[in-house]
Amino acid sequence: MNKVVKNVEEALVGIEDGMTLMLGGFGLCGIPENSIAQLVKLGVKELTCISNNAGVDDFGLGLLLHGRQIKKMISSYVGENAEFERQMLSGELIVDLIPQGSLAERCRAGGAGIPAFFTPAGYGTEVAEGKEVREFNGKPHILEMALTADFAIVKAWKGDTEGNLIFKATARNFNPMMAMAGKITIAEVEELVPAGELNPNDIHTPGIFVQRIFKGEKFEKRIEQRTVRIKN
Amino acid sequence: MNKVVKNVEEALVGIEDGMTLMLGGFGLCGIPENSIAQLVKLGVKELTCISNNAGVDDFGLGLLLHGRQIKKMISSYVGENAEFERQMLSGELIVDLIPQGSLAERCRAGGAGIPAFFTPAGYGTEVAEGKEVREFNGKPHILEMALTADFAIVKAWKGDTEGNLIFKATARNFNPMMAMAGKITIAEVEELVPAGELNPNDIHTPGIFVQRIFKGEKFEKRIEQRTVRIKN
Amino acid sequence: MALDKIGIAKRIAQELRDGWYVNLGIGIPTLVANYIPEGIEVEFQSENGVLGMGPFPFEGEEDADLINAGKQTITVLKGAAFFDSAMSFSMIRGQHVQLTVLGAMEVSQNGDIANWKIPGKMVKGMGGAMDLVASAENIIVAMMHSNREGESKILKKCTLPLTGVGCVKKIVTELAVLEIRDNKFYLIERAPGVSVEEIVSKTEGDLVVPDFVPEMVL
Amino acid sequence: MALDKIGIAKRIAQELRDGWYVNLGIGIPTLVANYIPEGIEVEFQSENGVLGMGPFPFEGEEDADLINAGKQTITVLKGAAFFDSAMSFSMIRGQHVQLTVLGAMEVSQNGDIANWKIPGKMVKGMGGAMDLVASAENIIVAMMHSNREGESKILKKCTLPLTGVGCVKKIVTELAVLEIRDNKFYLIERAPGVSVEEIVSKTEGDLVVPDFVPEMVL
Repeated sequence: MNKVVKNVEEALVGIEDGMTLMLGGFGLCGIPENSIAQLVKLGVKELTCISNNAGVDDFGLGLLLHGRQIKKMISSYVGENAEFERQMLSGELIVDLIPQGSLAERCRAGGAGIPAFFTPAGYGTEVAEGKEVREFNGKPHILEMALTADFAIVKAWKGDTEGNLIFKATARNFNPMMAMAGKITIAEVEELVPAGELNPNDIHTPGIFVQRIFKGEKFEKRIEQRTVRIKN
Repeated sequence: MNKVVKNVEEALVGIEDGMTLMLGGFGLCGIPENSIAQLVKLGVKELTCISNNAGVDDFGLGLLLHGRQIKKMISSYVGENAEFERQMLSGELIVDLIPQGSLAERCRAGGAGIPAFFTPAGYGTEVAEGKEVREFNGKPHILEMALTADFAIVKAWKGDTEGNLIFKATARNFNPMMAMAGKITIAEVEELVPAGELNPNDIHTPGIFVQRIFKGEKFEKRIEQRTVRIKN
Repeated sequence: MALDKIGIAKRIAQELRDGWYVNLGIGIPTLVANYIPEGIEVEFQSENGVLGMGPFPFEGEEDADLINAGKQTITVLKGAAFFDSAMSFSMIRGQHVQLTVLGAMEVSQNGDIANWKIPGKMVKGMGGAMDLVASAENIIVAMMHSNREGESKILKKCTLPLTGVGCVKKIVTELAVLEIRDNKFYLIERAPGVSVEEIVSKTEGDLVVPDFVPEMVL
Repeated sequence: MALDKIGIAKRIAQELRDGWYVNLGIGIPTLVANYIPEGIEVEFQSENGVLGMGPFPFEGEEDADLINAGKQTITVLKGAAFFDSAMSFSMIRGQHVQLTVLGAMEVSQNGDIANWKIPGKMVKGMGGAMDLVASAENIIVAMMHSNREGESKILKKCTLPLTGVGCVKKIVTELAVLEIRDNKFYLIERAPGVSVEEIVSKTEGDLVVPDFVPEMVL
């Protein structure tokens, strides 16, 4: 089952104005850089983007914000992006802020056929407004709904022609759950290998969740906060 | 954080009559054999056992059934065990049969702090009796509750002193979710290695879920259905 | 002549489409893997945690840690993946599996299926069947038209405890291919040499029979 | 004298116990990792998907794929594990993490905490904070007693949008260690050289002051 597409152009065919996209990554770590660049090029607009962060001003989803391609962001943390804050406070951008754990679980639920689940996160806060509250074991929980997307775009370290994916270190983050929740899931990978080269025990995202896979042309992998020790 | 205990005797300290245990495995594949043998030896009774299967007559949980140590089984499939069927049909054994996917998800939920979730599995059947029904996207779902246990006993291929676990092939099955859902989780492993020898990218169950780990003395690994091709 | 198990499996195999992920139940469904049509690629998912199941191992190469949902020793093909049971049923519940083939004791004309329990007699448990039938958009049931006593298992209403409601759309038996629509069975094909009359007589549920009923081509 | 950030971190580090898994928030909480008491072992969880976080990398050894929840480059210790965000919050929500240390803009005497939003001014988002405070049994808040305008942040009632309700049990500020019980703040320790009067004057919420208030030993 060969899911390989030639390049990012071919990978993103079918993405249209007004669609809902999930994009993996935490901060700038593990984001599908090549696909984001292509989304800028395509100029698709009125997007709803589900992604933990909104990138920074000049990288990641910040690039799409800059071009006003995003109508609505569903995220947990957007603190590193001045343009984002400006668009949000001015009302140009609709923002749905979700606790990080609920965001991860709602994506997983969307992929796993669980339409809704109870979580304690957000009880008694703005996040709980309009949501059902129920006590379990004496503790109040709120009902959260699954999230899905027209396209999920993820970034993996290694992938094979069957769509199996392996992520590296903390670049895994939201990618596996989003891969599950896309009607069509696109994976851009650093290394693309023939089926059989990845150990079946080590696969993080089984290929069944991935419809298209391609080797990204280049990965800049920007670091947001370079913190180091000095060698004595 | 050294979680290593000397042997199975030390590993199972604290398991008492009337407790709820989760035991990993699918059929006889990936079951904690050494711990089951020790449970027989300890003679603890009135147990509630959560395990996908009930073993066969003379291996796996069948050994505990034989000694009437189990009061209640929570399983999805018990078809390979005559003694089980006898005890159940005679009413000596309480049996709660649960769809396999719901069983897996309920264990995960128990470990993940999700007290309840909706699933379509079992709607309109005996399994749905007494459970809340709600429609999502035009399809009826039932509300299922999380499962937890006093002790979860799992079997892994490799483990390290921090409790990190790697399972082999389909011996993974229920083990990772049960490891999450035990108040105390005990892992018996085939190979026990120092921290640092397992690749952090390849861990299936992070050590945070495991309180005690030991190298099993011997693994018989019985095969339930030996099916082979003949070489020409 | 009525089909044997292999015949049923062969007919079901014709329903496979290129690129599909398929879950095969225990028994006749398992045999379907042996008759994949030329030129298409499908991948088999087993709910105990494997994608990319291959044939049985050669003698002496069995691995106790590598089995299918029927607890049979198996092998895997290149590009396989292992995963836990929660992930496995995420695939199933999340409708990532394009086709589910499973056996049944009874099917009714509204698409209900019963295959896990005979009260007071036999209780094996539902295993993954309830998750599969509640989730799959595309279910084919492989079954015998009648039980050992000659009573039809293709019914107006199931008599046994249900596994799922209104979920079955297609049935392949030793006699016929049936589809379920509008609360009726539709006769689509008959086994080679089997008469429409025989099928009608062995079907308790309401059966719509077109003027011409083609024979299966196996 | 009031503590600096390092002093607050050092005092919080005294609360660590051998064998604990600990989640440290951004800012002062991150510093706690530098002052683990002798003879105990704790392991740090970062909600973006790592257990067994180590110190910052040496210059030139940074890996863009290895960061903490504050997006800082990190290293891992032997025995570390990586996992996805759903697994990470399973650890948090499932109460497998024994201690959570995080910052706050306001805390109220019933244990409410606000740290994610100033309406109309600043909206960074809650990140993982709502999951952490709703789940953790053991939360320590590291914060300044007052804001830049000199207004107390230790309040009868929070004025900002809440992050969680009734969840904070202990607070360490530059002036004091406070505990929350029965809808009141209890003064447990004061920073070296800081007077009880100063703490009382800077605490807007109801504060219970015992006859003797020991100084912190750092």
